[in-house]
Amino acid sequence: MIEKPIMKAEEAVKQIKDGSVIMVGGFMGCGTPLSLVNALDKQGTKDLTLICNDTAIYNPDKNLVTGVAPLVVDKRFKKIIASHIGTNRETGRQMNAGETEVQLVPQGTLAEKIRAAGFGLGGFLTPTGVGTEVENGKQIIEVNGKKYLLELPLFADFALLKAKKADKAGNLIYSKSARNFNPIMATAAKVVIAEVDEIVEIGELDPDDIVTPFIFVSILVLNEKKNK
Amino acid sequence: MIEKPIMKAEEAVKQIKDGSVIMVGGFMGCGTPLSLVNALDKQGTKDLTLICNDTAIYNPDKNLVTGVAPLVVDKRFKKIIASHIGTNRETGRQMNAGETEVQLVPQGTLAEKIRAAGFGLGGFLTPTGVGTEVENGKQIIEVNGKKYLLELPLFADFALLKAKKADKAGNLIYSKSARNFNPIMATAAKVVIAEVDEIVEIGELDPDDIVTPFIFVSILVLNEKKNK
Amino acid sequence: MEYTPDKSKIAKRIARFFKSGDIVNLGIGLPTEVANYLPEGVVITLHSENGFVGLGPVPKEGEEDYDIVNAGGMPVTILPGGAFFDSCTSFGIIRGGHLDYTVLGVLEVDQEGNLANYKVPGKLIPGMGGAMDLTVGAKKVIAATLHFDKGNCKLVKKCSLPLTAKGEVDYVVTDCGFFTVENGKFVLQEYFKGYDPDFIIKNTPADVIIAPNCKEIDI
Amino acid sequence: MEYTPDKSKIAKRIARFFKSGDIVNLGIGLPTEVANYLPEGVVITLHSENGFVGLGPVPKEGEEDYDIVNAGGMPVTILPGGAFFDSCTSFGIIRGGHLDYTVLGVLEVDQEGNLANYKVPGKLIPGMGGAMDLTVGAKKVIAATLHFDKGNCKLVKKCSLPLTAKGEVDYVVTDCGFFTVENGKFVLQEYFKGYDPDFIIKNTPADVIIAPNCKEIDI
Repeated sequence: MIEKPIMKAEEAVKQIKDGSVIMVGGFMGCGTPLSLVNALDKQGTKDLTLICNDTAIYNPDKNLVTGVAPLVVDKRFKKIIASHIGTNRETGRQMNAGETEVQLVPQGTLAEKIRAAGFGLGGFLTPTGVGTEVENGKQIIEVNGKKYLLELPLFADFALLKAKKADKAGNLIYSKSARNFNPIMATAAKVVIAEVDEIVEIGELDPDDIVTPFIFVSILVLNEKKNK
Repeated sequence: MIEKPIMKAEEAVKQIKDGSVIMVGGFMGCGTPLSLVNALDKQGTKDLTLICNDTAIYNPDKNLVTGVAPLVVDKRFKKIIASHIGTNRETGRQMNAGETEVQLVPQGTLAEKIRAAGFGLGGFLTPTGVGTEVENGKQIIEVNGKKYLLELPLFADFALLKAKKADKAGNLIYSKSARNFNPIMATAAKVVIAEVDEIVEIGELDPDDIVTPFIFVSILVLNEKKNK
Repeated sequence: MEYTPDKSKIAKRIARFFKSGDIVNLGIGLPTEVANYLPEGVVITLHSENGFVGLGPVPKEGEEDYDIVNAGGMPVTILPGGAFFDSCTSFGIIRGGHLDYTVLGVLEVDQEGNLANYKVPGKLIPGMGGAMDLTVGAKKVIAATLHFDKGNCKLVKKCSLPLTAKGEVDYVVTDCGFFTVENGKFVLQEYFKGYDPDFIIKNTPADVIIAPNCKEIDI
Repeated sequence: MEYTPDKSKIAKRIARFFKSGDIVNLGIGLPTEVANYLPEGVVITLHSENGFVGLGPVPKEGEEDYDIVNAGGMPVTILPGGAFFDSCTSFGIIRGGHLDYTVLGVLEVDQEGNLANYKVPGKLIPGMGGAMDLTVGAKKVIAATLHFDKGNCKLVKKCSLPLTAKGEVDYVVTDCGFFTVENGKFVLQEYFKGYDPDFIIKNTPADVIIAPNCKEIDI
């Protein structure tokens, strides 16, 4: 088994250029790779497209900034694709001011679109969103008398993931509900960078327990702060 | 957490009636619930529709009968949906003689059709089979200039699964490559019967390691022979 | 007869729908409170759409595990027998009809069973999160809402806000009563002590009919 | 010049395509033998479509674990660092373009890159198994075949048997040479010692052209 490169966060995000499409794991900040987010923010890369479940929490009154929120606040995105932006008032402000394009996607559809990209499907039929604004511009296909929307795959240049543990081959195991979008995004990006709390030797993970097989992972970053 | 009923194989298969559609886990017999298969065979239920990756091995010259093969030999099926029947000469004989209807489905498409049923999708677009006999009778949809087949979901009345371990709530963990179709089939049948080598108390399985959450499982059967 | 908002009545009534073994998703806010009123002996499983079943109570202060959060991002716990999974599986469970109930908050609900709860154009656009999947996927959709908000009834003839789901609402529970949605009308099944059918019909702009066996409940 | 079937040449040549880190699926039969001829120092990962990566060698007699089998159902092993998964994930890996190569057996392969290897109508109908997914999904599709079977060349102008995949074959390796498939022709890139381009062209019913840098290989 070949070992994957292990890099500092600053080094790993260097390949991300202005205009890249990035997926970032996490749900309201839980399961988001904070070292990578912070390194990317520091790097100043702009005009990014973000694919993420939500834009986490930004509430300056309570001094709360979680998950990908710092990138939003620093206006790194030209476009955000998410299911929920209600807990980050800056995302809403930028959207209403026309500064950032925001595309809202139902959460299950978002997850499935990412999987479709990673798993080579040209799209899928979902009942979610039929009869709502979500159906605008989409093909409606009837199967056995029931209407479905044809939803298309969603790819990225980079996926930034958070896992609990990796072996040096790049196999990943997640922690509890910090799993969420991470394993799905691992399949759908050209370069997959995983920030992990621990790196063990090849062979130390039980092959029955591995959630993301090493073949999906490009680069490992050790989270030295074990930040949460 | 509610405990699931634990039954003998003979008792668990009683609800399966003539004409039922059954999914059976396994790949060439590996990961097939043999106690359930044998109990069903003994019960004599007929005109079943089988959904299974393959019809395992039947080679009387070598005295080999594995997986679902006994059910084929005893002509329990009026229809078989599988990706491969080449190692069970009796399936081929019944097909050629017009005794049993056999529908061959590419393996990845078969797996995805079962998942689509379990996960509430109306179908999916796959490039697999485009330009082959598999496309006959199917809608072809072009996305970004590439052709895909629209494949529809595949449901069952019963799923017969094999797992390594269950807790009393019905959470399942599989053994190695005996996992194969089992977790997918768990999602797509009205009644899910899991044959397991070991049943432990609720709370003994790490919630990060569980592959099939208990909500999918109806009945547990303890494999007393630990047959393989 | 005077209206006094009382969210606890809504949560209490909804809790009585469930029987042991049910798999339920409770939305953020008012729906979450339903868990506090389960009748004794009823054991249900809560599904958390961010990726697990077996959602347990809020942890004691200082015992939070920030890797276990609910759909609102707040620390919670997982019960013994619970299981974690990824977001595709979580929404597969939802869409695939494996939830018995979903309980959701309301901006507007109408007599066709339409629900609007994710967007007020030009004002509040939080996004639909998992709500659109939950409404099309769960076997029964319960809309939980105060009957009136700032004087306006939340039960309307036709939603004016963008829909979360079309024709998917089965039950509406307010602090005045419990309604089913049938054939384009709200059907009053129960009215809660302090209100009567006349008051409810007069103050609800939608079409409400009274079920033959409609009764008063002291909740 | 006389034809002597030699499968080992095919396996040896195919093994030379791979570089360390490649993810490869080897079909049952002849393709499986490729693993025996990897050049020293080249570390590839084998994918087994029944549900794992990190396929290892056949176990010693008496050490078989019948829960670890290959796509032919025979006991194999898993290497340290390998991982098991379900069939949907396995074919997601295949269809999603995560395999660098797939090596498949052949009933017929034609100059348009069409492959037939799963069915002889009225005779042998084993089914396509994973072959249709593998051919559309893998980055490079290698067809591995003896050049002749019972006197018939396996490289044809147009497949007469039902197709496994349309236009997906990139490379064809026989025991006579290595061909690419380009613009509706087989392009001879290498001829193996014992044969020459004339012999190959004369005895292959399909259109074969000789690559500008075509060379002899002693394999």
